[in-house]
Order: sequence, then structure tokens, then C-alpha cells
Amino acid sequence: AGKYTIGISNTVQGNGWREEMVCAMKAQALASGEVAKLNIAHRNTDAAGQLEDIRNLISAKVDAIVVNPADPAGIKAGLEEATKAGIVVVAVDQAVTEPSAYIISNNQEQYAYLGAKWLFGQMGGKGDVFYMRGAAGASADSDRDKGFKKALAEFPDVKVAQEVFTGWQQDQAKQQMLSFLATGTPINGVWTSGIDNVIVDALVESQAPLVPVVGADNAGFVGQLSSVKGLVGAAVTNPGSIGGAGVTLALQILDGKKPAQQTVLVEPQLWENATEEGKAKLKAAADPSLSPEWPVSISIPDWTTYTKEQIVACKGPGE
Amino acid sequence: MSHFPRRQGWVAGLFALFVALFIITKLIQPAYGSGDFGSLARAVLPYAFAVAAQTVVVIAGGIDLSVAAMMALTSVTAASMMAGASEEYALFVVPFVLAMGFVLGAVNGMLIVVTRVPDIVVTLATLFVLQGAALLVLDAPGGAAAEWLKGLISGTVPITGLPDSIDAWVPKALLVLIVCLCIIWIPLRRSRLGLSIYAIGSSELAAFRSGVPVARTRIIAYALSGLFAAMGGLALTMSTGIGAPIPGPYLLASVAAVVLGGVALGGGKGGLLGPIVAVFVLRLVRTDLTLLAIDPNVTAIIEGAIMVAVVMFGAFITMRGRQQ
Amino acid sequence: MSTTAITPVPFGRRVKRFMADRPLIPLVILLVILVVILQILRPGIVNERWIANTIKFAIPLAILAGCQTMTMLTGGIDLSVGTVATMSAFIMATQVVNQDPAVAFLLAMMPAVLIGLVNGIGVGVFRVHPLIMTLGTSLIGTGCLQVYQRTVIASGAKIPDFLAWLGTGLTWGIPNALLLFVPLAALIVFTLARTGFGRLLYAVGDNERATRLSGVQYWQVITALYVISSVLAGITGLLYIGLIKAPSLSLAEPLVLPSVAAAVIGGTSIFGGRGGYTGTIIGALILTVLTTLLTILQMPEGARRILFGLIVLFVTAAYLRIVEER
Amino acid sequence: MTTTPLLDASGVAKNYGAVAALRNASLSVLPGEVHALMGANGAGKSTLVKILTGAIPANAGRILIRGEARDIRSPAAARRAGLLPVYQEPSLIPDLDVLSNLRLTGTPVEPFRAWVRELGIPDLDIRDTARDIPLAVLRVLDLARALAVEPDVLLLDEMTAALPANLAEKVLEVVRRQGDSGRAVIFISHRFVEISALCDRATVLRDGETVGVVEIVPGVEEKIVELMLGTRIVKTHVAARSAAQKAAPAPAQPRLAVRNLRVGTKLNDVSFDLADGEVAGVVALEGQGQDELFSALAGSIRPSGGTIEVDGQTAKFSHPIDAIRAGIAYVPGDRAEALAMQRSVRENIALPFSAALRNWGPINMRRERAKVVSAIERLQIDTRAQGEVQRLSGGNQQKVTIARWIAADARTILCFDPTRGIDVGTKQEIYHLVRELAGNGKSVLFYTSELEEVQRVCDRVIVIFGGRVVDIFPVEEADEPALMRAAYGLPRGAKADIGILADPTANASDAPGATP
Ligand SMILES: Nc1ncnc2c1ncn2[C@@H]1O[C@H](COP(=O)(O)OP(=O)(O)OP(=O)(O)O)[C@@H](O)[C@H]1O
Ligand SMILES: Nc1ncnc2c1ncn2[C@@H]1O[C@H](COP(=O)(O)OP(=O)(O)OP(=O)(O)O)[C@@H](O)[C@H]1O
Ligand SMILES: [Mg+2]
Ligand SMILES: [Mg+2]
Repeated sequence: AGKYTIGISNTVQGNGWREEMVCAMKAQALASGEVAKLNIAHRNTDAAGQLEDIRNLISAKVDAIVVNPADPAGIKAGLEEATKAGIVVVAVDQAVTEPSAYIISNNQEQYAYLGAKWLFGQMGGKGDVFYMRGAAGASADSDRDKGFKKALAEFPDVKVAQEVFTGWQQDQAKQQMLSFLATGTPINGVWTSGIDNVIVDALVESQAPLVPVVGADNAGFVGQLSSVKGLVGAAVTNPGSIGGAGVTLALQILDGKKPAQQTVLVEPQLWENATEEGKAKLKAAADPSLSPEWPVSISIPDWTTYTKEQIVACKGPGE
Repeated sequence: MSHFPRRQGWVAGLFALFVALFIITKLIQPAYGSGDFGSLARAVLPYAFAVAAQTVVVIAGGIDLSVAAMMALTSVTAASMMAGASEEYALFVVPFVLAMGFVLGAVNGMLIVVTRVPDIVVTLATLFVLQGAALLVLDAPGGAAAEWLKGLISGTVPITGLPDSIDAWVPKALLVLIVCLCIIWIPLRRSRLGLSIYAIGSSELAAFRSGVPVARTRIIAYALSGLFAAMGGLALTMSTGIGAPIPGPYLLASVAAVVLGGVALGGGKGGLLGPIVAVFVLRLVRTDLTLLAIDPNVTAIIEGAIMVAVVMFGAFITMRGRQQ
Repeated sequence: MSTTAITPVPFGRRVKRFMADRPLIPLVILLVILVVILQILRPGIVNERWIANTIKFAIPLAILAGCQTMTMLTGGIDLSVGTVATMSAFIMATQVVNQDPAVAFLLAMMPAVLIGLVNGIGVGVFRVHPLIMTLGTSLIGTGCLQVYQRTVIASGAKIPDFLAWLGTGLTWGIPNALLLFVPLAALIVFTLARTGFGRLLYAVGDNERATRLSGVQYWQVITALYVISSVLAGITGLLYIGLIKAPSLSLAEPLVLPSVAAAVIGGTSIFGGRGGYTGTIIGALILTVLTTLLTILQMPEGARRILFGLIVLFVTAAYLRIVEER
Repeated sequence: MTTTPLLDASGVAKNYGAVAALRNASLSVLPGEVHALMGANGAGKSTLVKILTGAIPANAGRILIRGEARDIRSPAAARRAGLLPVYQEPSLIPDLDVLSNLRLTGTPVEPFRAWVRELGIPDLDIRDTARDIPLAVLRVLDLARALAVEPDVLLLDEMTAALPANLAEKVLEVVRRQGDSGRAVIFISHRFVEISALCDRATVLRDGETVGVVEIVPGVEEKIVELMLGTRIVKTHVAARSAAQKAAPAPAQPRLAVRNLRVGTKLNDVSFDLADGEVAGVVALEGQGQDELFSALAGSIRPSGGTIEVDGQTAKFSHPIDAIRAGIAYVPGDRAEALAMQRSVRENIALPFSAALRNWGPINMRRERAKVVSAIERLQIDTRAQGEVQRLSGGNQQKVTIARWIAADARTILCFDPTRGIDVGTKQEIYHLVRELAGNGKSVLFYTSELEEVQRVCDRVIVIFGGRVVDIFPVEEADEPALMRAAYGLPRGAKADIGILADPTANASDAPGATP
């Protein structure tokens, strides 16, 4: 029905968040009715590999490219070539340094800041926090670190008891948590970079005191916030559906409706279960039918128009 | 000539496969042109160096699991040294990083020789060490590359006396690749050192008894591997303009291409041309799959199946050959 | 040529020879040293709970390392175990939503058997290098799993209670996983030492031509071996999903390289013909404790990885020295 | 003697863990001399050669070259000092062609070609990959490569063991000339014929120690054997088999009937029978198709034509297991081909039991032990180092390869040069064993490269030449000259001088076995 071909480039595969992002892109392309075909280059690779994918998409003569960059600066050359070839470039999730590209992104620094600030408040402004980061060297991780440090600076009495890299791996995070609990070091809170439900599991299984936990809005964790007795925690939204928003933005530009600024930031929200109001929000957001690794915020108001069925079906135009 | 080794036949077959794929590409996307070929050459660059690094040690009868980590380390080193520095400073950075790769590779070799631990285990350990070192240099992707370095692999080379339409098919990246590999490989192939590398891969005992300094040769093979890996790391920095401390997918790709290229794991056989052609084939397959907009999940299946099928086919031919 | 020891052998040499004849002892000593260091760094860490946790995490690693041990005895390696374990775990978790657990179990083990069979035929019949063969099938398996994930996204996932009990549960402070592991380990050790099949693994790895002349059909041994290896990996996947309780598409991948390292540290030769499973189990424990130790140390991630690599290398080298003393 | 020895080694010792391979070996070689190094299996000859040429380090000892102390740490250093070995195993790089092999060692090509021609290989293509060249030729190339650099001392470790008679003869000629031209050769062989035809003096090793240096004069063999074996009482003189030992008349149906067997171009049209209780000798020069014959009978390669009948039934072998199921066992000449070197003696002997699919399950340790022990006893295998077969000496390894089939109770045994490189004592034991097997009704096909063995072991001789059976005759007519002639494809009656080995006056009386 549609007339455009949109290329998609993503460099992390098999991760629940990224899968939701790709499904959102497909669903949005289908829902918009403007897209004839999606051309998806979706695999595990680095900046150089993404450059290759982008150049292949240029060879395939797509109209727009929506990209989740492996690195903000690393794919500059490819994006520049794309713009030169008359292709609209939209980066989602993370910023890029290429000035001609449009950016629609979750605010990673804010994500960490919001969660950490809430957590430190819950801890009464003092005590020890277990800081469970993402993958060493990933740019989203270093952005989040900035936000976390910012919050930490505001609470001089909060100390980092231990800092670990989970590599965004469930098993590694769980093992680290269990090892740490076994040391008997007292902690007052846990901040996680989105590997959250296994941490709650670990606390419950080892019958350790349930300290406040901050995670992302993954379905599993959101469910736990309502169901696990005695667990206080907060989920910070980090919608994978940002991918759908990227497609919408690209289509708008193709249709001649350029946004006012080059960069659009989607601000995160925080859903906690310490107050009744927060509990209600969590209850509304909880969705046990989703894969536990998928963020529950499967849509972004004003930016996505697909239904839940469409994103879960994960089918693009022509499929 | 009956000696015209089976290997040459294999390389010729691979080359024919590449040409066939190229024609298929043209059929899928009639507009596929010289610019797109340039993109292919740039995509090939880091893989080709990784494969060259792996080829040298595999011929010497070893394996190097640390290739990708070495590329990451050299890449972040180069990128962090060039960040905020002058263009001329890069003239010093390049040889420094190459020397670093050479030395670290030699250390790999020395560890294997001295500890007598199997190479696969030693390089597995150094994989972690080099990864760690890369993270210490840069804990997140960053750094920069000199403009002239980035320019070195973009665009084409005007060759006097050739019409532009042909010129356009000679991307700079391809030229850089050919020059870098040939400068090292051709003299090596002709030297006694080169023979020694094949010899220790073929039979270490026989090589030792033929008077080959086995330990030294092995160390040099790993040092050369490190040198090629450093070139790969530089190629990464040149194409992306940054350095990334987390290794890319070059380890598995290098092993796969080495085997597709007709170099026997176990050593002593094969050359560099086959694996390089194999890299071109694999990258072009990738391009075709993207051009066809095939479901991304199917591409992994296809890539794996190609690898298994081609290798089984090779094994099958060898078996038939042996039976006759 | 018999020698009568006329001069008294120095004490150091005697100790070395003693350890060389019982290669497990130095490994156990190393394990104890690591635990002691841990206890010194974090007094009180070595308690019942910690031991149970360590065992829980060491078991999946040890089973996968068992796959490596057996394949390495024949001069092979099985890099597809990570993918196989992940596949069976993922399929189990998604199928159990709509199916009878027994049916889900059978469905979960199917890809394991299939991949094992393909590996075995590739290595045994076509003589493809095991490294390449298992790498190829693991690529294919990962691709299939991703396609499969698309089809089940809507149905969600569930961890069967039994697996959760097996993976995380404790009975009188003892991990339930041992109920699975102890018989399994005993079976592997027995198979390697006291069955014709075990003998053949060693013999094939040592000298394949000789076994052929003795009437061994290589492809049968190898095919059976890789199927067994894959089935073990599948079982590990089920156990691991019970432990982690979160199905993902790369669940067991991070265990692959450590499983090779555990087998090597445990004294199995990567060239075939030499090694055993008991050493591998201790190797898996050593790696698990080492990971904890490095987590506890407050140092940058980069330095931690460097240390991990150096320690693995050092341990293997030292161990080889001791064993070669024979 | 006033001439300084070219090479003078003394007090050489080498330990492998607790085992002393060499304790106190000495060896002194004069210019212009062909010096034999002798000793029973496991005496340490190979180890000494390896030490002298820097392939392994010694634990103790002093090596003088032309009177000067030299520390030889690597084969390359030995080369520079003028010492060139030809080891027992070929040391050409398998995946390089001959020319590259020469370049690798810095060997001049033209002299090499000349030597190769001289050594009886006229049509060598130096672009051939070493892997594709037959073993015997490789050994000759190894020798030619050593000769081409004109070494002062040439060390030949059982150079002739794997060679067919025609090539061996050329080698002996060349070696003799080396000595005559003022260089020195150290020559290791278990064949007295060669020693007496070639050598000036002999150093005898026993249990890693030099126990004597003797001049080679007629009749010295007795003394050497005594030195070699020490107190070991071995009956070295087994008369040619008496008529009483002869096999019973062949039954109506042969155990094995081979008809018009063909394998590629190597073997065309071979037919013979093998009866129960019979030992049939196969005599052939190198490369006449005997390898293919044995491989086809053992099921290792598929014949391209003809039939094999076992007990009157036509058999088709596609894998050795088929032959084994038909009761046919194969003992290859190369031990490395038959043994799992890192495994124990017990596991090696028991291998055929666990090989069959139905025996993959638990092993009955008691039964296995009984079988293995009885086989070990029967063959008198020295099992002190039984934990790993590779620690046994060559002779004992060879016994293990045979013990396996005795334990498995195979009805027909194909022995391919089973005494290659084995000392006299062990050889006698093996002859005895083969006869005993025949006495128990087993049938044996016995290829040997040492012609005198035929008379000791066989009932009948099958001569193969150019891939065909050219003659079959009873052992009574099989004296060495007759065998030699037959092997060269000459009619049995004719007299022709075909070299020192066939000259009855030159060696028949020297050979220890030939004198009753
Ligand atoms: N790696 C080893 N470990 C233990 N013992 C060994 C080892 N290598 C050799 N030996 C022993 O050293 C002795 C000498 O061996 P060597 O092979 O040098 O003798 P040899 O004279 O060449 O005998 P043969 O004619 O049988 O080869 C033998 O008893 C052998 O068992
Ligand atoms: N450096 C070494 N380290 C360990 N073992 C060795 C070493 N060198 C030789 N051996 C062992 O010593 C044994 C004796 O080998 P050697 O070369 O002396 O003759 P052989 O194989 O017994 O043949 P032959 O009987 O004709 O001499 C072999 O099994 C070999 O494995
Ligand atoms: Mg010897
Ligand atoms: Mg020997």
C-alpha cells in the first residue's frame, strides 16, 4: 500500500529490549500504511559492521534509514554517505555525531539519574548501594554512569559498596548478586542497569533482606514489583518502542514535515511501588503476557500508532 | 601439470564463486556500481587483516583466539593517541601501533613456547588479557582518527593512463589492503623464514630435525599475526574514526574464512590468497542478503549453512581424491 | 630399564612426583588456596550459603565442561553446547505454557539431538574439523532460535516449577541440583573409565588409524559422542533456566569459553587421548570461585579481565609442569 | 692408534623420568670407518644417535669432535659440526615438496639429484610433495639429502630396516664408499648380514651402557650377540624348520582363497590359497603391491576386482571390522600405525573387544584382565613400563600389536614385516610364536623384508612381482638366492649375479642363522 522502503540497522540481537525495538519498527511501519517494504539489517556487530550494513542499505536504494548506532561517532562516514545519496537518516535510542541525521532517543543519562535519585531517597539519603552496571565499554552504559554519578553527588552519605559490570547478562548478574550476598556485606539498595528480575530472584532465594531495587520497565520486573511481598522498588521506563517512534519521524520527514529540532528526546518516567499512586501506575503497566525481558511500555504516546497485537505479532509490511 | 596443487584449484573455485555472486548481485540490484564495490572493499578491510593474522598462525600449525581482542586493543590505542592530537602526530602513531601489535603477538608466541601450554589455551587467556587492556585504555568507544588516515581508505585512486570508468573500480581501500599484505607476504613466502613457518606447521618434529629453529619461528609467526591484527585495528579506527574496546565479530569470521580459503586447520598447507577471496565472498553474501531484504534471522542460518556446506563439500572432495 | 634409586631423592622432587602421580591433588590444593584468599579478603564469606551458591553455579559449567572433556579426548571440541543449551532452555520455557511438561521436554531436547547428529556426521563422516563444524551448527541453531522466537513472542514464557526447584532449591542446605549432577557425573566418570565406549574415546583421540585397524568404526563413535555431548548440553540448558529463571536468546553462550578453560585446567589434553572428568569438575569449581574472587576485588573491569586471563594461563602452565614430571 | 677420532663420545647418560635410557654410553669413530652401533631393543641406540645430533639433550656426557669438546644443542648445530643423521622416521616436511625441503636445510640441489640417482631412484620429481612419496623412497631421499652436504660423520639409524632389498643394496654400496673416502659412518642395524658386509668395527650397547667395541672379522657375530644379550640366555641358532614341524596336509577347503585380486594399478591378478595351520610367506621387493594386498585382505582398502573367499564364502570387506568379523587380523609393520601410544598395554590389547558396537557397555574387568595377562605371558612382554605403550621399547611395542590378536583369538593373522627393527632375541620369540599359532590351527600370511626369515617361519612362499604372483613354491626350495631371484622376477632356475646380498659366498656363511 505504501510507497517507501525503509532500511533498519541494529547491532544487538537477541536482547529483549532490542527485539521489542525492532518489532515496534515493524509494527509502526505496518500501522502507518506508508511503507511498502522494510529492509532490516539486524545482527550482533560493531561500528565497522554497522557501517557495512548502512552502506549495503544505501546500495539497496532505501528511502530512509532508521539506525540504533553501535557508537555515536563510529558510523559518521556511513551516515554522511547516506545523506549525500538523498536518504533520510534517523538515529534512535542513542545520539550520533553526524549533523545531518535526525535523532530520537531515550535520555540515558536521565534514566540513571531518575532511578538513582529515587533509590537514594528511599535509602534515607545514606547507606551503601550495590551498583550493577551494563556492559563495560558500551556508550549507553557510560551515559548512564554519568547520570548515576550526578545523583550520587547529591547524596554525599551514600556510598557505592560494590560496582560490577553485568554485561547485561542475566546469569552473570545473578551469580554476581549471589556471590555478593554471600559475603554478608550489608547493603541498603541495588541499582541495576536493566537486569533486574534476576536480582529480585536472587534476593528472595537467598532469603536476604529485601532492599530497594531500581530496574527498568521490563515485564518481569514490573510484575515482581506488584507480586513480590515486601519488595520496594522502582521501574524506570526505557521504552524499546522508541524504534516505532523513529519510523514515525522518518516518515514525517519523507512527507516533508521536518521537526523543529534535529534531536528529539523521550524523557523516562519512574514507576515506584512505595506509594499508592505509584502502585496503581504499576498495576496498569504490568503485562504478564509479555516476555519478561520486554519493556512493558510498548508504545509512546504521539509517536506510535500500532496496537499491542501488532507489536507482539512483530510483522512488518508485506510479511 | 599434476603438481599444480589442489589448493590452487580451490582458490580458483572460490574466485569463480565470487564472480558468480557478483553477477547475481548485479541481477538483484542493476544499479550496483563502482561506489558500491568501494563499500564492499571498505567492509572487507578489517576482516581481511583479521584473516591474514589468523592465516599465518594456522599455517604454522597453531590458532590465535586473541585476534579480535588484539584488534580492539590496537584500535583503542591508536584512537586514544590521536584524540586531540595534530595530523602529523598520526605519522608517529601508526608505526607505534604496528610495533605494539608485533611485540604483543611475539609475547603470545613466547608464552606458548615457554609455558608449553597448547596455543588454543594460551590465546584464550591472552584474549581476556588484551580485552582487559583495551578497557583500561578506553572504557567506552571513543578517541579519534587523523583526517588523512580516514581519507586513506575512502574514494578511489586515479591511475594515469586508465579511463575513469575503470579507475572507479579500484577503491583506495582495496589498494591499501593489497599493498599492506603484499609488502609482508610476498617476501615472506619466498624466504627461508616462510618455508620454516610452513615446515613447523606441517611437522614440528621433522622441522626441528631439519634444523629449523622451531621456537623462534613460532614466535615470529605469532608476531606477524599480531602485526596483521594491528593493521586490522588501524583499519577499524580508519573506517569508524573511533576505537571500541569491545572486540568485534572478527575471531569467528577469521577462523571461518581461513578454512573456507583452503588453509587446513592443523597447519602446513594453504596460502593467503584463498582466505582473502573467501572474505570477499562472505561479505558479498552479506550484501546480497541485505539487498534481498531477507529476514535478518534467516541470514544467520544462511551464513552458518554456507560455512558448513562449503567445508563439507571440501572435505568430500578431499575424501574422493584420496580414494582414487 | 629399571633404576634403583641410590641417592636419596630430594624432598621437593618427591612432593612433585607424588603430585604428578595423583594429578587431582594440586588442583584441589589450588581450589583450597583460592577459597582461603577469598576468606581473607572478605572474612565470613565462606559459609554454608556461599558454598551452596558456588556449587549451584559450578554445576552447569561442569556439565558443559564434561561435553568438552569427552570431545577433547577424541581430539575434538564442541562449541555448539552454548547454543544447544540455550535452545532447549528457551523452547522448554515457551512450550510449557501451552503443552504438557513431558511434551515440552521432548520438544526441548529435539534440537539438541538434531544438532548433535549433524555435528557427529560432519565430524565423523565428512571429517570436517570439529571447531568449524560445531561453530557452523551453532550459527545455524542461533538463527533458527531467533526465527522461532518470532513465532512465540505472543505466548510468553514460564519456568516449570520442577526446574526452578532443581535449579535454585536447597534441601537441608544442599542444592537440589546435586540430585541431577551427582548421578550424571558418576555416569560420565564410569563411562570414561569402565566402558568400551569410554575406552574408544581415548583410543580414537590417541591414534585413529590404530583403532580403525582394530575394527573401530570412527563415524559411529564420533556420532554417538556428539549426540551425547549435545544431549548433555540440552539437559544443562534446562537446569540453567531453572537457575536463572529468565529465558534469553544468549542464555548459555557465556559459558562456552569457560567450559573449554575448565576442561583444560582439569588436565584434559586438547589434542586428545589424555584427561578425565574428575579434574574437569574441580576445574569448573576453580573457575567459579575465581569469578567470585574477581568480583569481590575492587578494581576496574579491565584489570579484572587481565587478572582472569593471567590466572587461567598460569594455572594451566603450572599444572602441566607438575604432571609432566612423571 | 694415533689418528684422532672424528667423533668421540663418552659417559653419555639420559633419563626419562625414572627410567634410564642411557647410563654410560661411549662411542668413538675414526675417519674412514663404517662403525656399527649394535644392541638389543631398548638398549638406547636411537637415543644415543639423537643425543649426538642434538635432537635431545643428554643428562651427562662429553662429546669431542676432532678432539675438540663441542656442545651440540640442536640438529642445526650438529649440521655445522659435520654430523648428519638419518633418523628412523623420515624427517622431510610432509607438506612441502622435495625442492622446498632442500631449500629449508640449505642443501645443494645438484649433488642431491646425483645421489638420488646413485641410490637407485632414477625418476624422482623434486616438485613432488613429500607426503605423496612412499616411505622407502623418503628414507633414501633423507640419506641423499645428508650425503649432498658431504658430512664428516653420517649417522644411519636402522636405515635399511624399511627398505626393499634392491634399495638396501644400493645404500650399502654408497655407505661403503663413504668409508673408503675417509669420512665416517655410524651404522645401526639389526641385520648381521649388513654389518659383516659393511662395517669395520662395532660398538655394542646393553641396557644403556657400552659393553664392548669389536673389530668385524668373520665369526665375530657370536661375540656380538653375547655382548648384546649379556646373561640373557637366548638360543640364537634355530635351525631351518625340520620336516616334523611341517603343517598337516591342507584340508579340502582353504581358510582363505584369493582369486584374481586387483587393486588400482598396483596389484593385478593375484590368486592363492591359505590353509588352516599354514604359514604362507610373501616375498616381494619394495612396492610390488604387497602393501595393497595386505590392506585389501585387512579391509582397509577396497579391491577393484577379484574375489576373496573366507571358508568358502565370498567376502566383501569395506572396513577392517568386516575382516575382523571374518576372523582376519592385521599386524602392520609400523607400530605407530597400530598402537594408541599414550594408553596402557592393557587397553591396547583389549582394543578389539571394545571396538565392536555390542561391546560399548560396561567392561567385565576380570575377564579382560585374564585375557590380557595370558596374552602378555604368552608373548613375554616386558611390562615394567606398561602404563603407556610409548615407554616400551620398540620390540615390546611390536609384541603388543601381536598380543592383541592372540587375546582376540583371531583365526587368520596377516603379519606385515613384524620383525622390522627388532633384536635377535625378540625375533626368535616371534618366529616361535608364529609357528605355535600355526600348530594350533591358525593360518598366517607373513610378509618379510628379511629373506632368511622365510625359511625359519614359512611353509610355503608366494612371490609377488609387479603386482602379480610370479611363483609359489614350498619352503624347502626357498634358499636365499632362489628367493632373491624370484623376487626380481627371474625364473627360479637361472643364475645371475644380482648383488652382494644374493652372492651366497659373500654372506650365506656369515649370516648367523644360515649355519646349522
Ligand atoms: N619416554 C620414555 N619414557 C620412559 N622410558 C623410555 C622412554 N623412551 C625410552 N625409554 C626406555 O629407554 C630404553 C632405551 O630405549 P631406546 O628406544 O633408546 O632403545 P633402542 O636401543 O633404540 O631399542 P630398540 O631397538 O628397541 O629401539 C628402553 O627401555 C625404553 O623403554
Ligand atoms: N624427547 C623425548 N621425550 C620423551 N620420549 C621420547 C623422547 N625421545 C624419544 N622418546 C621415546 O623413546 C622411545 C624410543 O624411541 P626410539 O626412537 O629410541 O626407537 P623405537 O621407536 O623404539 O624404534 P627402534 O626399536 O627401531 O629403535 C619412543 O617411544 C619415544 O616416544
Ligand atoms: Mg632404535
Ligand atoms: Mg628405539
